[in-house]
Amino acid sequence: MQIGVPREQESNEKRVALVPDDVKKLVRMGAEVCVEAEAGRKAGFSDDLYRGAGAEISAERSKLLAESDVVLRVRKPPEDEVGALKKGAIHVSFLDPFNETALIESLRGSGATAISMEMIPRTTLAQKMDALSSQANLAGYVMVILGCSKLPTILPMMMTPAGTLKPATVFIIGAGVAGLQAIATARRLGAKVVAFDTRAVVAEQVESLGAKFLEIDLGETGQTKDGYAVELTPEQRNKQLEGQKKQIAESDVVITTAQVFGRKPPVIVTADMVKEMKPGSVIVDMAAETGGNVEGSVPGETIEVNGVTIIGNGNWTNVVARDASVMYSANLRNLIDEFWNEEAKEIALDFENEIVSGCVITHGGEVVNETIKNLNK
Amino acid sequence: MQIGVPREQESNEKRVALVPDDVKKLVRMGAEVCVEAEAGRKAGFSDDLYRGAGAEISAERSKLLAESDVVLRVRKPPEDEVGALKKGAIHVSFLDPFNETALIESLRGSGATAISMEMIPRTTLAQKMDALSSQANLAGYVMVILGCSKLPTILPMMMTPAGTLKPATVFIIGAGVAGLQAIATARRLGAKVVAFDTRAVVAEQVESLGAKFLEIDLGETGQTKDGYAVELTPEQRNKQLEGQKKQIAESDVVITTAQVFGRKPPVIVTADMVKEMKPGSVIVDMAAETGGNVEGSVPGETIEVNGVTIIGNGNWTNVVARDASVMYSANLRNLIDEFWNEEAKEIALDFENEIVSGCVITHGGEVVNETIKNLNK
Amino acid sequence: MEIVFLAFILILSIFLGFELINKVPATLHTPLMSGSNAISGITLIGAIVSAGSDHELIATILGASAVAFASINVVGGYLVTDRMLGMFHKKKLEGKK
Amino acid sequence: MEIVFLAFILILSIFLGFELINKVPATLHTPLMSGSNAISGITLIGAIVSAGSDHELIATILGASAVAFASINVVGGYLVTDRMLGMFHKKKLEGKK
Amino acid sequence: MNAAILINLAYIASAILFILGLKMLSSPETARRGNVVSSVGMLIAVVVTLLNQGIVDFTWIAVGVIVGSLIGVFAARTVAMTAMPEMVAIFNGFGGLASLLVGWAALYGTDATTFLAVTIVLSVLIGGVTFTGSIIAWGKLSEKMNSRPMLFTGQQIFNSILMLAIVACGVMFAMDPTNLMYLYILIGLSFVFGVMFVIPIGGGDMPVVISLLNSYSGLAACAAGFAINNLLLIVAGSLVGASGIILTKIMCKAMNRSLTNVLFSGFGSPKTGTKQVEGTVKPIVAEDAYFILEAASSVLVVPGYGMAVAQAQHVVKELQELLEKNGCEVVYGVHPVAGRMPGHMNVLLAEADVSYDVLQEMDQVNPRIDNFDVAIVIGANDVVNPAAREDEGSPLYGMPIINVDKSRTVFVLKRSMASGFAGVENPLFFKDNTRMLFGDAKESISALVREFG
Amino acid sequence: MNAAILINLAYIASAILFILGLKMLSSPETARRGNVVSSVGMLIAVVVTLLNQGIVDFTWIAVGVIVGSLIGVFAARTVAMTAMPEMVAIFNGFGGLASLLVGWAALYGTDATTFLAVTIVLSVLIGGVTFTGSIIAWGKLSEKMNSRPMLFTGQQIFNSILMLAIVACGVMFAMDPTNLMYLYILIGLSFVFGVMFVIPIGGGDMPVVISLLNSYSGLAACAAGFAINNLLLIVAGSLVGASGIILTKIMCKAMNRSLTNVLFSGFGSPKTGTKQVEGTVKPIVAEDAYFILEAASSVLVVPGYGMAVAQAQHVVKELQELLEKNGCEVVYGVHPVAGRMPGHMNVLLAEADVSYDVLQEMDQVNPRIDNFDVAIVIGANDVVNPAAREDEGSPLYGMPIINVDKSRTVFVLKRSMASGFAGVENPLFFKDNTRMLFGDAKESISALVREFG
Ligand SMILES: NC(=O)c1ccc[n+]([C@@H]2O[C@H](COP(=O)([O-])OP(=O)(O)OC[C@H]3O[C@@H](n4cnc5c(N)ncnc54)[C@H](OP(=O)(O)O)[C@@H]3O)[C@@H](O)[C@H]2O)c1
Ligand SMILES: NC(=O)c1ccc[n+]([C@@H]2O[C@H](COP(=O)([O-])OP(=O)(O)OC[C@H]3O[C@@H](n4cnc5c(N)ncnc54)[C@H](OP(=O)(O)O)[C@@H]3O)[C@@H](O)[C@H]2O)c1
Ligand SMILES: NC(=O)c1ccc[n+]([C@@H]2O[C@H](COP(=O)([O-])OP(=O)(O)OC[C@H]3O[C@@H](n4cnc5c(N)ncnc54)[C@H](O)[C@@H]3O)[C@@H](O)[C@H]2O)c1
Ligand SMILES: NC(=O)c1ccc[n+]([C@@H]2O[C@H](COP(=O)([O-])OP(=O)(O)OC[C@H]3O[C@@H](n4cnc5c(N)ncnc54)[C@H](O)[C@@H]3O)[C@@H](O)[C@H]2O)c1
Repeated sequence: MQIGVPREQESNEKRVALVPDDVKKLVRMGAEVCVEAEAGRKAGFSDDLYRGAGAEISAERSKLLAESDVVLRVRKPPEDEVGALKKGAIHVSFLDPFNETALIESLRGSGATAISMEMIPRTTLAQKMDALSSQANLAGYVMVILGCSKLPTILPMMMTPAGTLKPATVFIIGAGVAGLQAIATARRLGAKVVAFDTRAVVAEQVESLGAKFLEIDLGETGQTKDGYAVELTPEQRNKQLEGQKKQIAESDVVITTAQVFGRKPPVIVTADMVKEMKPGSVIVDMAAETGGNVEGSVPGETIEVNGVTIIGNGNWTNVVARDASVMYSANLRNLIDEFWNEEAKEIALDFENEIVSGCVITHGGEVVNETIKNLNK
Repeated sequence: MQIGVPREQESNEKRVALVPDDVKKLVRMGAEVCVEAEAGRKAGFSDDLYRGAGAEISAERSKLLAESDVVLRVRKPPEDEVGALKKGAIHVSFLDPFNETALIESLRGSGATAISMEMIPRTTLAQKMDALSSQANLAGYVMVILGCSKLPTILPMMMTPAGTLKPATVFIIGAGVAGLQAIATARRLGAKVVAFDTRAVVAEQVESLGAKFLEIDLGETGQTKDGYAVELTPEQRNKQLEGQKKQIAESDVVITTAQVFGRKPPVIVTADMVKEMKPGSVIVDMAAETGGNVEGSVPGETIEVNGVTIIGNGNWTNVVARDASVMYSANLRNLIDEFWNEEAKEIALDFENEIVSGCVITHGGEVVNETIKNLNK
Repeated sequence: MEIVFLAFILILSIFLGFELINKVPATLHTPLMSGSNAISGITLIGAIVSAGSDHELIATILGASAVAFASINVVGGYLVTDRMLGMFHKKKLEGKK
Repeated sequence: MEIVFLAFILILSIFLGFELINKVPATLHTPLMSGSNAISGITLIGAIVSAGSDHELIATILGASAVAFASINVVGGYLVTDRMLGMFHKKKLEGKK
Repeated sequence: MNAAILINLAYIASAILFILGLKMLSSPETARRGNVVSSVGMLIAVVVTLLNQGIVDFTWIAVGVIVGSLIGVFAARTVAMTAMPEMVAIFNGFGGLASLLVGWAALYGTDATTFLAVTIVLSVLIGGVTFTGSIIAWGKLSEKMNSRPMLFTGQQIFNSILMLAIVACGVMFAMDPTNLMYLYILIGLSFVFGVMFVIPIGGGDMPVVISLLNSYSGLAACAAGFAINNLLLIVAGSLVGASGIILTKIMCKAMNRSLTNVLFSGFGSPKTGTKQVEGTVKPIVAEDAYFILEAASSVLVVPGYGMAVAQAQHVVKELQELLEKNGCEVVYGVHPVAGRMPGHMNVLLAEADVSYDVLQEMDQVNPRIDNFDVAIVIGANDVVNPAAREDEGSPLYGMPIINVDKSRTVFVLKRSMASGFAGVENPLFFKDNTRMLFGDAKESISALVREFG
Repeated sequence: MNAAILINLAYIASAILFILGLKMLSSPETARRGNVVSSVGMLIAVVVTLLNQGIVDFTWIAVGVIVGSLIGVFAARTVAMTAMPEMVAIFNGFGGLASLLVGWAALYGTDATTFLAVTIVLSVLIGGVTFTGSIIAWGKLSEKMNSRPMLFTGQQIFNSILMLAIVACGVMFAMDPTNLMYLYILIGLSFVFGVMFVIPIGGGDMPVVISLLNSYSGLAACAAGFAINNLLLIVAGSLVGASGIILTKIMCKAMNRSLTNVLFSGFGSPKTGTKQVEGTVKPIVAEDAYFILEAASSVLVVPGYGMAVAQAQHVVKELQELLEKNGCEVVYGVHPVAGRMPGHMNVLLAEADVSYDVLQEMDQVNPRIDNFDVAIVIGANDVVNPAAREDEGSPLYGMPIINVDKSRTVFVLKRSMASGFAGVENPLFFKDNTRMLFGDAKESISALVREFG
């Protein structure tokens, strides 16, 4: 069975779907791995490393796509490459299935088995395949590093002969995986960290990292069985905005990571609030590229508004492309490993399995995923 | 007595010599403070803030220079402005007196009392005025933040469902004030930190921050009474290079802060060593602008050599311009405070005082500083 | 032989006394002092015997006053100790989260 | 009355015994056991009296064998304990930095 | 009378020395001196005893002392370091035997009152049990005998009859102390009883048994003291008796066993082989946990989300250092999903400055897990849930876990029996080798730290 | 005789209850129950004593008990919470007086042997001292008297003569117990001695004195026990005597004083007013330091470079938490130049997760420095060097320092007397209120932490 790894096409994508270490493991399991030339260069993995790990290097992208039984990528496939897939191939990547209706449709049409890495269920068992977590985790780290490289002050407190520098206050909105890692990183650097999330269970987690949880009484807020947040009512949203106002004005760095699974991220920092902030403050909007948590943030750019820097770069994990690739690749390898048939040396998806039924979107010309099916209705 | 604060002229200089808080204190002591318009803008201090603190804002630079009894700056004065000083004025700034022979000469000629902030003695008593320390300290922090924003991996160790990410190794050469703060910051972020310095006393200090000291037997190395390093013999230098080789090759980030007071910084990372480093590694050369500790570093720029990023930006403290200004300003205020004559409400320098004799370079048309005088012979 | 017995008993009691008190928190210093002070009122039983026996009158008088004084010590001592500890107890309970 | 004295002494000794041993590190378990075992050989002095007194022969024989056995216990016990502790001491010294 | 008083005053001095000696013996710095102090006490006692006016003939004494001392010196000098515990056992047995003989000999020379007879019965009985019990213990330890628990059918009935017989003989003798018949039978029965007492106990538990027998031999000496009316015997004997019991308790704790369990577990045990059934939850307090940790030579720490909630990382580090100073190896086993975000444990442990060298991944610790004396699970739950390995129905089934249940002893530090993130019951808590240290993890560990005094 | 034995067996029971009661009294959880246990012991003792066959007339007993109890109940019930210590003092005095009376009464009824006479002398003497001593202590505490140390010229000579006289009277009476004259004089002298003993001691030290007198009253009861041949008095009295001494020692430690210093410091003190001279270095061990910290209600921690070298930040945090749990306020005073780089202390304290709220700058702590019970200087030296304030010749002169020398007690934790970065001798180490806790800072603090058991 051949596993193919095409080079990512987006110019700002440095990651690669499979790293040499995992190539080695897959080859040992009995797979053939074919990697497009230069696929790993930007992440710091040369073709030689892949060759050394037992992969074949192919310069012909279309051949690679046409011959592989399994195709592994980071980003969703360009629509024009869907047709190039081998019949019945398994295609694994991020897909954004809630929004990419057209893409899903063409994948369905092509007869490929499309696995969406976003849709891996959030169970303890599936955690090793959960790429959303692994990438969000790194993003949390990166956002803090970028944020504090733009700040005109330092994060930690310092009592020095030339006076005492107060610790910077970092306010993190949304304490999911990315938010928690951001909390941890900012705390490591000595900042005073305050965090908020709509899910009440998170308060304990925030405190378990030594940070303070901002209490805002929103009334009943929900959480899906996968641990995702439920969208707020307009009333609750107003309460939240009101409750955060003061904290945002007092903060030196605000990092927003709020997401509602399957929907556009909520706007939680308004232009008014930005205006209230001290000049020199920094806002990092994790969601800038998918709609933005911050009013006025520009996708892909770092801008200044009234002296406040708003970082909307997106693409966070590409800053630490090597580690991000290592983790994504491990997620994919764990996925393959989990469903590997040792006899046949191939992937055998068991559609009874909760993980499979969760993450496979199309199969055999049908949209098989319940959530996505219902979405289209 | 009027204290004047002209706006810094260099385009990449964001700091300001006096911040509003200290203006307030000086005014309370009985001084008049005059600040050039926009002087603090880049550091985040508006003219209004200065006004509120009791300063006069002046748009006419030449008038300000001509009327002030004391002029405070960050950078050395442009030679053409030396003549504009009031007769007998005290001029306080960094001066780089070891290299700026011409500037010193014109300062001497102008009859001004020129104080060089580099020359504040390193005694416990004078520490509050020691701007070299206060700025180096911030530079140490900044270098780590910049270094790790360029690194394709994260600094801390992470044991995650998608595998274990090893901690990055940070090697810090030169553990003076900047080096120690760099150690502390890198350690905070969870890196494995190794440090080296030619002064043996430093080993304990490195370990007091929880980092490892690289033992290289250089034989006898010295230290001046101010705690500065003495230049190595060529033989010792070779030993050092030899001893660091392996550590540099193994490190993900190398930060060099080695200085020898009054001389060109030693080259301690050679082009060969750079070649041995893993692609993706990062080197931060603190001294790039004054000669460089790293062979191939370009002053003021971040370049890539064989996949290794070499950061030679310089101007480190400008990244955290606000805090840097606050500290520099506190140093200056402490200096003024120390020699303030409460009756006359003016500065009264006592040339018997060790601090004064250390930091005053020219006075009454003479070069009075012993070190600098001897230099010229 | 009796003296030997007595000596043994004395020595053993003293050692036991030394061993019994180990590390007492500051808040307990006064109650412990007061409580053991009450125990030292044990002299009461000696006083009772003196006061009740048919020796000279003076012995009886001495005994009777001894009984009175010792009773003050014993009764007052135990009660005061209990009051102190009651107070302490309440404070402790409040102090606990 | 003697029984009273004896009872007091017994009770006090037992309490004292309980109080004496507090928290013993694992390495000391065996030496402490061995050392207190040697003390229990105190029965030797009873044996000496039996062996030396002029009662029936059988008493003397019993006494003499008791002396022998008790001596083994006492002499052997103290020596073995000392050896163990010596060892331990050395190890500790090495262990310390 | 004057001499008698003098002797007794000297006895007081030796009693004091014994007390001091015992106290010093229980602390590492003073132990060796303590032994010397107590031996000086013994010397004084022996020497002044020779002044006893009842003593008319020193020959036998000399013979006994010389023979005994020679044997003692020889044995103590030549015994291999490793054979010391059994040597102590046999010494102890001789002590018991001596008390038996002294008690017996007390019969001659005075009129036997009931009181005397009772004391004689006690010293003979305890002495006899100590003697043969110690011999068996010695045999098991030195592997002259099979060290496994020895059981036979009817054992319990036999023992009951034996005890009845002993009581009967004792009573008969006490009522008629002139009838030596009962005494002889009693001696025989006590020997048998000593044997029966020790054979059902396994070799590994022998140290505890020896300690207990040591306590008995003290009591035997005490009884003999009553018999011959010697105060020092009473005092020293009961000191040893009482302190021996405490020591036995401490040793039991260090083995994570109760004394009853040690003494009688042999009886009820032929149940091995049946399938693991749900056990019971066994809580433990910090003090007892300390005794086990203090005796451990390798410890695995498995942190989980609860450590983070309790912010216990700093005290954990402190505990690590104390254990290491105590000569114990400490390793952290970090499960990849422990905590609530990737790398959660790393953040905390780095904050507490735990060296990266002692952090190990699941795959590194699992292969050697059965070599850890103790696994301390600090607020982890799902990541150590053996249901993931054993129970196909469990939602966790198939997830690799850290198999702490396979280490010798497991401490689980959590506040309640509540389940973890996955909401799954944890059979680990019910395993035989698991002890639950309930309470906030930070409090629990601080308490442990403070036990290391 | 049978009754006597029964009574004595009951006495044994009450002795056991006293022992248990005392043990329970020394731990917070059990203290209250302990007091009840010991009072039950007392009740048993009193009740069985009434069975004594020597007792022929209960009237006087009843009168005494009723009068005494009423007074006791009344006093104990009405006393203000704040006046309890002096109440204890006065109770204690009555106990001593009772022992004196019992001893005296023992003279009648039997033939006075020398032994009896000696015991009478002791009980009268100790009882008398306890009595008047306690009265004075009560007077000082309740401020019925001037609470300052009272001194007069010739005091020491007077006391010496007094003691000689007491010894002489005692000897005379022991030689001729029929001559009551000497007894009366002795009683008078012991009263005087009690007064002389306490007046030179200041009111602040009274608790220690009361504790000591309490121990004495135990000894008086013990002596009375010898006099009237009552075992329970001997046992209970000596228990109280011994445990009282330990308690006194503990209380002295908590005040950072030695007992001698408490008792006799009044004598040598009129030196106040002369200029501060170099004192001596006073080392302290962790155990003693614990007693002081345990009793402190506000503590200032001043970290320096040595804390960094020792990497003691984590244990410092742990100590902070223990102190706080003990109801003590803890503040960190961070000097701007402490350590070897700007913000050195911040890095470490943040690592140990010390909250920013408890970090204070030099200028914040100095104004309130004399309100700190204890300042713990952890490996700092130059930044707390009072020479910077006092000694114009010092290279540090003029640098603002943290004035720890002005707090009540200072602990300096360092390894030696070595100087710091500036190479300057530190007079702080020689100040009266300074104690040096030598050793690696981490070890020292760990030891302190472990003392909090
Ligand atoms: N690593 C990740 O990225 C991530 C993200 C999200 C979810 N998860 C999930 O989280 C779980 C992690 O496993 P885990 O073993 O670390 O945690 P866990 O299974 O959630 O168990 C934590 C245990 O700690 C105890 N605890 C809580 N507070 C405590 C305190 N103050 N003192 C003592 N004990 C305390 C709780 O029991 P008591 O209440 O009885 O004290 C609880 O059973 C896995 O199921 C994983 O899938 C992981
Ligand atoms: N803050 C800065 O930026 C900076 C930079 C450079 C220099 N300095 C200078 O450094 C000094 C700082 O003052 P400081 O009070 O913090 O330090 P210090 O005056 O240097 O005193 C440190 C003390 O810590 C003790 N020590 C060292 N290791 C120890 C250990 N393991 N355990 C216990 N004690 C230990 C040493 O005494 P023993 O040897 O007896 O243990 C020493 O006296 C000032 O003079 C300052 O000017 C500061
Ligand atoms: N079972 C597992 O092993 C596992 C694995 C990974 C994550 N999880 C859990 O899943 C949960 C979600 O993780 P995620 O990071 O992917 O979530 P996410 O990226 O969907 O959202 C990020 C965070 O934003 C929050 N949020 C939404 N609306 C908000 C608003 N208006 N204001 C503030 N915050 C808002 C959400 O509550 C969430 O915490 C986490 O709690 C995590 O613990 C579980
Ligand atoms: N007394 C005070 O209060 C005070 C104040 C500030 C600094 N100091 C001391 O002064 C000393 C110097 O501080 P600095 O940071 O300004 O020094 P610096 O900037 O002159 O030099 C930086 C470091 O580079 C090191 N170095 C020189 N040549 C080297 C080589 N070939 N290889 C490796 N390292 C080399 C030096 O030893 C020094 O530690 C420090 O030890 C500091 O503690 C004292």
